[in-house]
Amino acid sequence: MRKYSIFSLARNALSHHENWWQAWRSPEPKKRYDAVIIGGGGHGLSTAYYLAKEHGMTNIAVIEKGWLGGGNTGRNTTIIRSNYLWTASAGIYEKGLKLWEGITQEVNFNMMLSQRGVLNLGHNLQDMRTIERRVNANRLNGVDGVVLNAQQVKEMVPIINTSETNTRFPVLGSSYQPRGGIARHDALAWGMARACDSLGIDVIQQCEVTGIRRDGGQVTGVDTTKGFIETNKVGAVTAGNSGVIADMAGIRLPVQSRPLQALVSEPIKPVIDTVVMSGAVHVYISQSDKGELVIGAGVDKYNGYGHKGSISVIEEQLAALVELYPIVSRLRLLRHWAGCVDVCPDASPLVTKTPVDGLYFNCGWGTGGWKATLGSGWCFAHTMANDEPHPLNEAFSLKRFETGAVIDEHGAAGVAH
Amino acid sequence: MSQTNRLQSGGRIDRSKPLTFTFNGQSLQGYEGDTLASALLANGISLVGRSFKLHRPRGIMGAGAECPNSLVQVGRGAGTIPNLRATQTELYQGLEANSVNCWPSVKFDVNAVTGLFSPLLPAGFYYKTFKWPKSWWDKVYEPRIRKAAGFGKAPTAPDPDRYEKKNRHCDVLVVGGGPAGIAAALEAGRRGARVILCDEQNEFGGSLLANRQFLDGKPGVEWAQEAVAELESLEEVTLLPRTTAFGHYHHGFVSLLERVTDHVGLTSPDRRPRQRQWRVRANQVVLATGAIERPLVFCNNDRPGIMPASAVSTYINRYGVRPGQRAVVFTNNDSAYQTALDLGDHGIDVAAIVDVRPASEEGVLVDRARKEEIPIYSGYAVVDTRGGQHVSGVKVMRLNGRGDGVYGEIHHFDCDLVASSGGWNPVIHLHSHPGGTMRYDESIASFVPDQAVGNTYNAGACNGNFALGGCITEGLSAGATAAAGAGFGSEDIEGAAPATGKQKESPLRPMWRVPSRKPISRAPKQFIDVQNDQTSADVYLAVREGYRSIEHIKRYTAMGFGTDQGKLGNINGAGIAAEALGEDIAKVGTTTFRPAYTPVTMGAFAGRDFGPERFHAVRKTPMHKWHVEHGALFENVGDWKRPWYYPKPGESMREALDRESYQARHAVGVLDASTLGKIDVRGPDAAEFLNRVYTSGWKTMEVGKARYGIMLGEDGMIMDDGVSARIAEDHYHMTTTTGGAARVLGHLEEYLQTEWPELQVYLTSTTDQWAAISLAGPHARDVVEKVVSGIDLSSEAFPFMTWRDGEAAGVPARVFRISFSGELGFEINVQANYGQYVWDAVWEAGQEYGITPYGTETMHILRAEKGFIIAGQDTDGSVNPMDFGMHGLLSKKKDFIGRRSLSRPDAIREDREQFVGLVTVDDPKEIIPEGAQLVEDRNANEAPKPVPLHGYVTSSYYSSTLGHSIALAMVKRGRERMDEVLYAPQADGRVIQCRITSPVFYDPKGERQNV
Amino acid sequence: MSEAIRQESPLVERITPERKAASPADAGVTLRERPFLGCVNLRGNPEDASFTDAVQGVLGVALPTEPNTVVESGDITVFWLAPTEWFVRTVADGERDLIARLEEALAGQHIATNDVTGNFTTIELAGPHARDVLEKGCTLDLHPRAFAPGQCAQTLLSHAGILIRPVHDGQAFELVVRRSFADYTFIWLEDAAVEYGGVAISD
Amino acid sequence: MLYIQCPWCGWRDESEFGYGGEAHIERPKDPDSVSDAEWADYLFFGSNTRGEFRERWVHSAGCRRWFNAVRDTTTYEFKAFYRMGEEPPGGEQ
Repeated sequence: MRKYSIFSLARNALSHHENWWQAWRSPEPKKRYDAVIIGGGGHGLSTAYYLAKEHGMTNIAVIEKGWLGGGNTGRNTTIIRSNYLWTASAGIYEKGLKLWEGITQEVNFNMMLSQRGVLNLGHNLQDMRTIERRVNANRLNGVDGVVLNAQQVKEMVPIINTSETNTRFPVLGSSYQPRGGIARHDALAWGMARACDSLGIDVIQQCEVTGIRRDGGQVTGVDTTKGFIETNKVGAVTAGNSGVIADMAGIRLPVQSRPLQALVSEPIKPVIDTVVMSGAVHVYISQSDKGELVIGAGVDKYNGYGHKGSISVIEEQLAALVELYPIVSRLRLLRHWAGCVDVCPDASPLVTKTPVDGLYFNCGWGTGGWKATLGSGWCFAHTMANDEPHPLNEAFSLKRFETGAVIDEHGAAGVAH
Repeated sequence: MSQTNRLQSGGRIDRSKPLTFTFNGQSLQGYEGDTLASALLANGISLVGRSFKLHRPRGIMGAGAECPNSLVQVGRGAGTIPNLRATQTELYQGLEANSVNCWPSVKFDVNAVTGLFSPLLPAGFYYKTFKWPKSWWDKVYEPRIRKAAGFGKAPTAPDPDRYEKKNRHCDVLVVGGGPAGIAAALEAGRRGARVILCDEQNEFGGSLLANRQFLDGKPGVEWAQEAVAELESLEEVTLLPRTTAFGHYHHGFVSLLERVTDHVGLTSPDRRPRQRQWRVRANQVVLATGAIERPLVFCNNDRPGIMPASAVSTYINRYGVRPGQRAVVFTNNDSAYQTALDLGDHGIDVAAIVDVRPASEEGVLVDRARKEEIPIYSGYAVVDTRGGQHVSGVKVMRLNGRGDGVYGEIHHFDCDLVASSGGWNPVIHLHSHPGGTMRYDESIASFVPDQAVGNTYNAGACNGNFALGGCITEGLSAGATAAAGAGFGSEDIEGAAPATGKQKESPLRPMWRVPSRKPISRAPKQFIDVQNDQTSADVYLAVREGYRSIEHIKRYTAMGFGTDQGKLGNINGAGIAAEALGEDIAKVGTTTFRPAYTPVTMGAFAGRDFGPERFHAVRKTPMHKWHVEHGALFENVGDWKRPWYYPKPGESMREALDRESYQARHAVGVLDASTLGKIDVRGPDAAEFLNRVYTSGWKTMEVGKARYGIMLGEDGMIMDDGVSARIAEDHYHMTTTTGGAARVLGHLEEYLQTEWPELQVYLTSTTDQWAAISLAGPHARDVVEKVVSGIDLSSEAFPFMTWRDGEAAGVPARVFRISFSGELGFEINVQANYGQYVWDAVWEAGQEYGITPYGTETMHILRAEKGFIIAGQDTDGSVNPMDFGMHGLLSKKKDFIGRRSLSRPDAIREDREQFVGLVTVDDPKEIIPEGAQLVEDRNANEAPKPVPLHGYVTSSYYSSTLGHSIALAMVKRGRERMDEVLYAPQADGRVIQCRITSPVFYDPKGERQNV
Repeated sequence: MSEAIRQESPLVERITPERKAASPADAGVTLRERPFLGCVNLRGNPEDASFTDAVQGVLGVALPTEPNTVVESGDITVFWLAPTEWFVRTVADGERDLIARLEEALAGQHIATNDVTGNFTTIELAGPHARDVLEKGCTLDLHPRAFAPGQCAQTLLSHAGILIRPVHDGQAFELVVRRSFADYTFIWLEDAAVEYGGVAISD
Repeated sequence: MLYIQCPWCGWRDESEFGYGGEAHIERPKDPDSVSDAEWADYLFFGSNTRGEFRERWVHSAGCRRWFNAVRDTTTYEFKAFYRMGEEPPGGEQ
């Protein structure tokens, strides 16, 4: 891979940037691959990347029906953290965070990981009990975190309203994960695509999977709009559309596809230097490097693939925002949009084998997949390469819904992300 | 300097109403009817701000929503507003505006040096650098980038203004008050339909306000005014000027923002809201949103003084402003000739009309320009401009036949104004929001609506029809169709269209990027998005690097990410991308149109739904006032306000709790239990129904008795609990937790209606009907005896877990003998309007026994001493009844919701966490923090992670009754591990040693409640 | 019950003599509470004639079976709430007798009656801006063409559920509000009326 | 903001309704007779249709009745509303 650096910039500046090389090829699909990844989002690309890097599989294709990162990767609000309650969750999310911390250098593409810290606010006594419980579990699981009181929250977030009398649900405190933060969504898609390409992986856009072929219980290939591709390993990483892909393979998944909305304000000079999330007052906020306030909350209440939600959800988010940060009232919403996420009943993902040999699913991340992108790809790659889950994702199997060993993260997922 | 560029006459400004305002500290004058932009131009000010990335000089470019520049900070203090577009800011007396994104001043901006490094800052440069040294991104690079980024500043104090909402239904919503919109509103309004006509401008008329076209032989504006007068006379027509339809959602729902007082001052001068959000549910939607002129893209096309031709005409005709002294008009179509004529008619010298079309054209306007002897350069192009902080001249060369190169001698023209036109883009945002499709129309070289969603119709320029006559006819027909769709008349037009002069036009010559003498990458910058300094070279670079999807190009080059959302630049960008990709623009397409059409104040979304009284409902019990008067502090439980505890003056929380629980254990305490959910369950199958929704059996319980029950979700996890009483054979009174009431009723109705419709049961919520006064303590009976009549209160006649009807203080009452404290307990339920009256009577009667009110905190302590759980605190949605040793409550004789899940492997796993008690070992009085995790390793804090977790603390208190702290916890295999020691490592390094005990700390035999 | 026995409205802290006296002169909205009216929730099967006949016998008027309609007869007002549910309102202290007569007439049938007198209070909103105020928090189409006297609806007013109907020939609206939400609703209405000169309290 | 037709109360705003997910999933008559897998299938493994989807809504803020609807989950357009117990349009699938 030819390196990006200030020097390559300078060198190319001399030739008026006419000689920049392609970040990745645009190959036509081969007849056969050792593995096919369906979905060119962050999770799919990093799966392919780790298959090549960690498991030496390079005859791989990543197939994307649209453009790279065009799904939830390109629509999400980029919050990164690993402060989940259950040990199993802490394991996979913390793995993800650790990989985030090294990825910019590893793939020589600036992901703009900004570890500005993440606060999860508590607004009633039970919130605070839950926060104590989660932070204690985090510490003992090797995830950084502390509990802050209202005063400490105010010091960290001067624009927050911590009045006890002038709010409906006063801020009683919060959890704080210093290593949490945000990263640049497009950078992940493009950086990983470039890294995959440099490892010989075919990243194929504008190619939609139309069917999954099986010979009895074994996957034999995928039909696509660019023809049939033979392979014995298929990894589906298609977020909102997992159910559709599952139908093609004749299996069902415990996921429902829901619209998830977000919005940004006009760019303003910095007013908030960290990420603040609130479950009870149901909104979260951060500020992008461009100066936009990036705002979101939970999913819409109905199933939907339409990349559209209901405006009332945006209104509620902004009412909550004004409640918590009165100074935003006169700022202006620039743009709002929606993604389509697939939600598991226990708010935990599926990174799993399926009843079909050679067919694997990585989905159900609901509202919080972004932060886990690399950890998810790393575990999924291991699972596909060895036909065996890694201890870090063993718990996130389909089987858990049969045995009842679900991993209820509704508390930690909170307002999502 | 006083309005040197103001024309002597004309325009829709009121010269009799001068207004004073300041810009960057300089006091200036304008007139009512001005925008900040027109007033600045009238005062000869064209440099307004600096661009986002390179801090290049930015002037007033457009005349409305499309302007990517002219961003200013308006006002100061709590009312200040960042990033307002001067072209959309109506002038008012005392308006104070300042440039943004420049320091120390807009004229001399230090960051303009960025421009020198621009060769190092091509599209996406930040992905390629700032990576070394690693630690510098967070600490050095990013902080600087953030400081430089962003335009204006947020206020530093809460918003002084109010924002209101309005929900409105209508038969026909017409968006856009130009000729087409007015026609549509007339057609529908005359038929009696409920019509809303909204327009973002301060007055209706749209393009007619800014041009000189005639209708029915009179100026278009007059026609518009007469039409509006008629609309005003129609009772069911609502006219909303200064109102922007910013989002078109599903099923005819359209959001509008009405700017109620923005034109009179920074903040609302009176009790009116500053802005109002209209939430319109329209049966039919007519979109008449017009079109936006796109500029031509040529070298150094970003200098102040370079504008779309229509903006130039608007400033002349609508605002009576002379945008320059000497102009060059640069076009690929006929419409800009009108601008040349407008300039000429107002004595502004037009140095040249440069027309990229080779043949001398045949259009009416062209002929007139010829007659006016304006020099026309057909087949020529502007290849570069001169100037520092304002354009001072242009270079013009001859275009080759293909339009992809220039040749011949360079013609120099001095000018301080360049009016350019590359054609017109229909405003299809609102058509696209709900999923309307678009198609590329060769004849106008732009995208027009194709399939609309729902009952939506496009009319006029937004539909690709730019001729005035056609606009009005389309408007009338859209109005007729919409009215008919809503049940008002037929689809035939009833109103007559005004006469318009036919105008012969020649076709435009599509030109996305004007060639220059040098290759794109070496030529001076050709700006597509002037706000973000995004150029055609950036687009070519993106494509060169493999970013081939229009969305990739947009994101990699930041095209259209400005506060204008690319209204001027995006179609040009798509065209240039198509060129770079060697594909057809129709195939390349545009990026998605997303709400909001123009930025919307966030406060207007919030409306009034914030603050202690309105963010959520505040639910109060019948005795709320009494609690306040007696010093209660309150706890939020769901939307309820519940007394938390009642500190006496000078008393600490701990002291108050000790006192309250002591009185409850030794005398009598009184608790307001009114917030518990109550559901009346009645019908022949009531018992069967309870059998199915509770884990235990209910059929055998006799009338007059009550029982504790738990409800599971179908997943086998504990959902809620409560006491239910049998009122009659077919009749139960069910109670739920305070927070769970609504959820439980919903859950029960769901099963009743969807799974078991055959069951004859009626469920009715009676939560608010009953005031519940709960008495606990050895003297509880003494107090009840003094208040309640008609019930034999003896333990024999009225044993534990029964209920009786009687009277309390003369009020019909239902009295339960139940206890959540382990003490002798009675709960008096009366009709809520009598609640305070009976509470007073109880309070009176209890005085001699030292009756003491206690709140939720003491209630929690008392129940914890008894090991009673609180669903939602000791349970977390992942625990089943066996975890709590509630096997006795699991009926074997029948099915119930969740039962099947209890036999799944994980539910019967042996190492599940079980409910136990904990006491501290080292210091018996030390309280383990709730939420503490429990481990076996005393050195867990230091030990390598992860450390195996054995459980956690769900509830923890100091028990004054027992003289030591107590805690309830979930511990792996807990019940087998009595007396084992576990450790609770704290963040501050402390390690609390605890011993596992039974969760029942007090009166294990339960004798006290049975006396 | 003896005279001494005192009922208290959920608006006891809001509708006080002082507040009444302080009613703004130019108030665009007039509010009147009708507290303590006897209220009964009735459940039964409208397809069963023995039920509907018996109820009519007691109420003196046929149950409204058309969704979202109201019938009135003398002191009795009956609101349709759901296919098997009605809200019956009578005079203060009339509820117990009404329930007794209903229970007697319907003995042996699958029905339910509940005294909900304390569960709700009734508010009347009049004045030139009554509808404007309600439109701020209610998504129902309140236009007379769509919502005329004789109709009623259960819906939301901001965060509170309400039962609403036009009264006095559509000149005013009647809101039946749950007791625990009444205080919140009053505060909400007062706030919503600010731009119209506030709320005047009348008897 | 969806506009939803309650079979009893008529057209009302989305805010008055609760969502109940996929329709026509029947609770096993005798849960003991089904395997863990079948039970899991009933509990969690609903279909997640892209396109016309039969789903349940409840008019929570109105008449509190549950009912069914057919909605296209890509356009959100409602194709039909019908009461509990009524045949879905197009009959069984």
